[in-house]
Amino acid sequence: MSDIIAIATANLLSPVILCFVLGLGAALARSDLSVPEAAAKAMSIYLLFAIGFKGGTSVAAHGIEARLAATILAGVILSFGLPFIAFGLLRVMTRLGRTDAAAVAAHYGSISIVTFVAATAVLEARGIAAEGYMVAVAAAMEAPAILAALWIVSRGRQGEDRAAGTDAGLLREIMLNGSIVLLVGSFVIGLITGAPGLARIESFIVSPFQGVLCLFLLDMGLVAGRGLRGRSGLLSGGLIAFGMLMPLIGAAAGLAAGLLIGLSAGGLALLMVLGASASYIAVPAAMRVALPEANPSIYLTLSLGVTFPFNLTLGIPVYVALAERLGGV
Amino acid sequence: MSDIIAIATANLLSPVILCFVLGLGAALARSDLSVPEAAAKAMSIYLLFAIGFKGGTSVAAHGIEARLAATILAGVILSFGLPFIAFGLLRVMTRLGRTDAAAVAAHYGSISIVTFVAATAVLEARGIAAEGYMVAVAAAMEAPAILAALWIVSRGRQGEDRAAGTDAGLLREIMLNGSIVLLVGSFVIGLITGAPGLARIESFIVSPFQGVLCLFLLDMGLVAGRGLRGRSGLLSGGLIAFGMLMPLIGAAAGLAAGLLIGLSAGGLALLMVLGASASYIAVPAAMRVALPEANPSIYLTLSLGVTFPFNLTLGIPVYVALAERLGGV
Amino acid sequence: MSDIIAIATANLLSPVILCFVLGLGAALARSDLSVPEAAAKAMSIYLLFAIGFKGGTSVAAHGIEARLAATILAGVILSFGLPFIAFGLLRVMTRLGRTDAAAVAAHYGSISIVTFVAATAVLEARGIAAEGYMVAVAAAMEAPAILAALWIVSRGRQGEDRAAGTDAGLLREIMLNGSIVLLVGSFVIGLITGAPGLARIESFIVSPFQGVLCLFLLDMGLVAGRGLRGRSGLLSGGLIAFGMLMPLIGAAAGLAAGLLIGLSAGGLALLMVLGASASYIAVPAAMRVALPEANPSIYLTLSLGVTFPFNLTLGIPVYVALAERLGGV
Amino acid sequence: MQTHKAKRVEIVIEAPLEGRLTEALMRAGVTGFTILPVLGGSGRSGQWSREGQVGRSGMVAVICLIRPERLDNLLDAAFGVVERHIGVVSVTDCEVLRAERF
Amino acid sequence: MQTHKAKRVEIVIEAPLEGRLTEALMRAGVTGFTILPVLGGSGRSGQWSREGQVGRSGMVAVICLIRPERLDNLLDAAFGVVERHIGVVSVTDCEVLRAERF
Amino acid sequence: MQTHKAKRVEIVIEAPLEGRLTEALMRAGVTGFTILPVLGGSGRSGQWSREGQVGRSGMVAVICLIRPERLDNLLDAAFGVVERHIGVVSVTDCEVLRAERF
Ligand SMILES: Nc1ncnc2c1ncn2[C@@H]1O[C@H](COP(=O)(O)O)[C@@H](O)[C@H]1O
Ligand SMILES: Nc1ncnc2c1ncn2[C@@H]1O[C@H](COP(=O)(O)O)[C@@H](O)[C@H]1O
Ligand SMILES: Nc1ncnc2c1ncn2[C@@H]1O[C@H](COP(=O)(O)O)[C@@H](O)[C@H]1O
Ligand code: NA
Ligand code: NA
Ligand code: NA
Repeated sequence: MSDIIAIATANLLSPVILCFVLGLGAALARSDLSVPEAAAKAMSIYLLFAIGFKGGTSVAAHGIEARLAATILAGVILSFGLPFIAFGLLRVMTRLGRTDAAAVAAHYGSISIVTFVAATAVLEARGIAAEGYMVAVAAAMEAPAILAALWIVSRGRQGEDRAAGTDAGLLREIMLNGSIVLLVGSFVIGLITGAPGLARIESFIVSPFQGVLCLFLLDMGLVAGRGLRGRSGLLSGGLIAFGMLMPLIGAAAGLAAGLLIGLSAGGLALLMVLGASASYIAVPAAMRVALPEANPSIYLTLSLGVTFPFNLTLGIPVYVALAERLGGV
Repeated sequence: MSDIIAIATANLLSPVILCFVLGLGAALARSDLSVPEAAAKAMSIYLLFAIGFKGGTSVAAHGIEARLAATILAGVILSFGLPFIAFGLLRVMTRLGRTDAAAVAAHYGSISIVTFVAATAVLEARGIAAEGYMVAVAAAMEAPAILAALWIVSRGRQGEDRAAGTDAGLLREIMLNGSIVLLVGSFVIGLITGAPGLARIESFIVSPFQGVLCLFLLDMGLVAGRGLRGRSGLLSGGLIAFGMLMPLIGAAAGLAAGLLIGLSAGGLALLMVLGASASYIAVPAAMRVALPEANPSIYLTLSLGVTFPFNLTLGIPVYVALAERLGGV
Repeated sequence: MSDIIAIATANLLSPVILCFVLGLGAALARSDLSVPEAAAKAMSIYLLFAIGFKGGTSVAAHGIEARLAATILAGVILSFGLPFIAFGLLRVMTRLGRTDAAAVAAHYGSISIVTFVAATAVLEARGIAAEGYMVAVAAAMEAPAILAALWIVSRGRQGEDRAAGTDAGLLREIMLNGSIVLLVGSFVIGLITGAPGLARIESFIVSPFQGVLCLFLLDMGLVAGRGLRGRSGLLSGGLIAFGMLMPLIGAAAGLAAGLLIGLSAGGLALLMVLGASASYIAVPAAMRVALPEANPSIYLTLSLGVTFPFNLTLGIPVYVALAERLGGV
Repeated sequence: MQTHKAKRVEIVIEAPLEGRLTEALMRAGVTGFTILPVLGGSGRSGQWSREGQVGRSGMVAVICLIRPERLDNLLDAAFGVVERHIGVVSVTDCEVLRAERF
Repeated sequence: MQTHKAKRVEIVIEAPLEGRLTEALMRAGVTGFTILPVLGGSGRSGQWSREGQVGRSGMVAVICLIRPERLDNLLDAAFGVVERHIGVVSVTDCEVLRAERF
Repeated sequence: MQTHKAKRVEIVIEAPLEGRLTEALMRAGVTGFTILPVLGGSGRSGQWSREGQVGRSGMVAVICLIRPERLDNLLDAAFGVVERHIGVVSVTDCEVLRAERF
């Protein structure tokens, strides 16, 4: 317990989290503080490129293990499976209709790369190493959840509507989603160029990383706050409860899978984070195309306004502490 | 005298100032060189965050002194008082009407954070330390000048119009202005996280600082140049004279206050800079809302085209030299 | 030969090139990955400023040699002369009309600054120094090619149309083109501030340089790929052949000129790169104004989709290897 | 396809006023609007361009589709905000799909 | 100067749908369109603003000038895409130069 | 509320031509205009998108409200610039507030 509290306070008092809190507060107070959309997007490109590349170089250093495939497979299964649990819970805990519930469920099977990045920062701060290929796992977990949700919906639908879910271009869009491509691409680049490659761009992707993450989370806080300000009315008690319970279930599933595979403490923590985190970029866009009837305000507010802050502040420390206890070395 | 010249030349030949000159020249020559708005905004966010955070950590290191409160109070008084002097001068030196004069006056009570940042860079280059809480003072000085100006105008007005000045939302907008929130917020974050926090993001907010400032001032030069190109016609001799006299008065007031409080040489210089500098972001926006009849071209051109370059090139060296002579240690 | 292969492989496996390939692949695969326009422009400003400034400081260190003037003159002659060769080749190798051919020719006389930057990165990686004033040469080579092309077209035209070519504002626009101004300006700033100036912003313009170049080339790859995806149909075999032959001719011309002047190996390589590279920013914009009848898809696709990748992957290694053999020290 | 008569109101106004304008429109019973960015322009108060701006300045264009009978309310509301500021208001006849939305 | 009757169709639609809409328009024989960015707006599904967005969300405005006789095709095509999504469609009479382009 | 007849001219033109167009408009006695950014579009010269651009390329939309009697001057001026370039011009009838501004 004590170590959880230690990690939690260290985490809560880190510049990264405080920047998120600042953004959240500023938005709730209706300040006009805002980060230009282009700057936010540029920062996310930087973060994706940096963690992808670093992951690749670390795999290049330690060599590709058998566990890589196993972990990616586990990730895919988690991503496809968790939406069913989420959907069930939502039907029980909330009054959401089938379509809205399925749309929300998709978000929880998929992952939040920013939460993942924040977790790697915490691990670094505690000097815990993690398998470099976890970024590949993260990429692999983005899409399957969407298919699960579409499947859930189509089961409850008639002909012409079922068509909607399975839009020709959609699958390609999901798989070639910008963040997946960038993450996998930079991972491969890191894998190919290895240590010498890293040496050439280290002072760009390593040293400023934490600082960029601070400003990026400042913006995430602003966005989350604006969403909560406008739409918090939508969040019933049941939904909020779900938004904090589901991450714990996802983390538990990740923990179980990770222990089975025998991941290191760091890898274990990251797989828990991937299970626990909910998407708010790739999945919402896909949902607008595939399930337009689902109300975007519900899943965006829940994922960005409840689950993201929950994982960022309380979740990650818990996952890391558990992983340190139970994880291998 | 000699040291003033020494500082002035060192300052004028620094990359930072030369970048400003480059931008100014490019704009006056009608080059299509331009910095994307989003990039300029991102840089200003970076600069505000960096100086706020550094200020906070330095206060965390030296502890909160009694002088902090005194200096903030002095800042508020300067910000509220200077507009009255400016207004008087404008009515004497220029043909501006009551509203235009009041709008201009508001800009000179408030502050230019970029001028402040440039001054900290000069102090750094000379190895002069300053009180970390000066950034808090800067934040405190942004708003009061606006209220002073509105009060000046309302005194000369009839019923329905007086209402205009005191718009419901306006006060909140002024106090929660993005730059104030970011400056104060990052200051507090620096205060909380202290040295360990700084260590984590130092390579982001310290090392690249001067370079970012260069590109930011390049853009400031472009903006100032474009303004002058289009609107220099508006500037009567009296206005230009005011644009260079008022900063000296503001600096003198800052000097007096700083000596009373017993600030260090660095703090003294910065308080002079705050007194001398004129706003061109927060105040213009507020004036458009509160005093739409005031001609924006006048106050923008004067503040950005005359006073900003004046302080940047000649003012700062003078203020720093004087502060070094008269300031404590 | 062996060293060419060595350099080529080293180059092809560098993060910089792999990022370009990633972008190219992502665009061809119709991924929605994209770099915000503002971010791309900001990065190009950073790159121009950094190489200009570094060039200036290195000249400040080594002093201005007589060869500077000679090399700039050579650059101007190359830029003005190469379009005539290109135009002749195009009329022979392709079915392009007079106007389209002239427009394409202008691009090959002018230069691609990104190719230049990529080449400097390769030289750095191999520890080869180059004359700092080569950036000034690059700036000097941007415009003359445009005049050559307009002259070629006007010769084949009647009265009123000839007028079009020689638009009043156009010449000023070309000479005060943003990238020229920024390159020359930062070069001069570097020249003035020298080593102490560099020391102040080194950690901004030197250390992150390679990393920024990676992300910038990622975007270049995306843009080139999008262009190829939409318009590759326009490229006849003859055009593609021209797009790879012309760079070699330009490089040969640069080599000859460089040997005459007696440039160092590094300077020789860069002059070859300048001769070989084709513009895709300054010239296209000028062509839209001066030669609107010329089809932009042709010259953009050829310059950005064929010649740029060719130089980046194969050209630069060849030029560097030859320069190392034949260049002075 | 079935369309319905409506009015398209286009208001070009200073960015700092945007919030006040949209609030006024909502109070006037406007059911929706769309805000477009503006790069620059020219008018009695001179020419300006995004690039020449710092901070929250510049202008935005607010487009509002409404039922004809609601036009006067909207114009009164808009005018109340634009009146003392720079900016322009134009109204065009148009047809809309899905009238139930307006 | 010689002008020709035409229709100006303005479609405000969610960004993720942009590609599908333009493809549908082309299939319906539309010869051209222009896409404008949207900063924010308000409608039945509430108010939103660019700043409040992450990723590919937000909306765009698609403007389409066509010959009157082509209007119905276009509206059918557009409606097919917009139908199940949020967004609005408006049509205005206009005159165009260089009718041969449409 | 009192409105006045006017024309709304919308010109979509290549960004590098923007300056030349606005100058021509001013020479033609146009009292004001508004410039909107364009994300992309499609026409006879093919489809394009902001993202596919480098440098100063792309297009902008220039909107001009004028008194009906000034229309022909404006169109002549605009056509002089657009003529040899890609782009489209459309004109719509509209009503404006504060006619004294036009
Ligand atoms: N005749 C016009 N047509 C289109 N936009 C205009 C017109 N007049 C003014 N504007 C726009 O409204 C802004 C302010 O106009 P003004 O209040 O006349 O300075 C200008 O910057 C333009 O963006
Ligand atoms: N009456 C309207 N006038 C202009 N734009 C509208 C209107 N109603 C809706 N919109 C736009 O269409 C988007 C979606 O509208 P809705 O489907 O009603 O939520 C809004 O965010 C606005 O951008
Ligand atoms: N029918 C149209 N409706 C709306 N915009 C158009 C139309 N045709 C062309 N455009 C715009 O004008 C640009 C150039 O058109 P074009 O000259 O036909 O290639 C296109 O990229 C579009 O942005
Ligand atoms: Na998850
Ligand atoms: Na002041
Ligand atoms: Na060349």
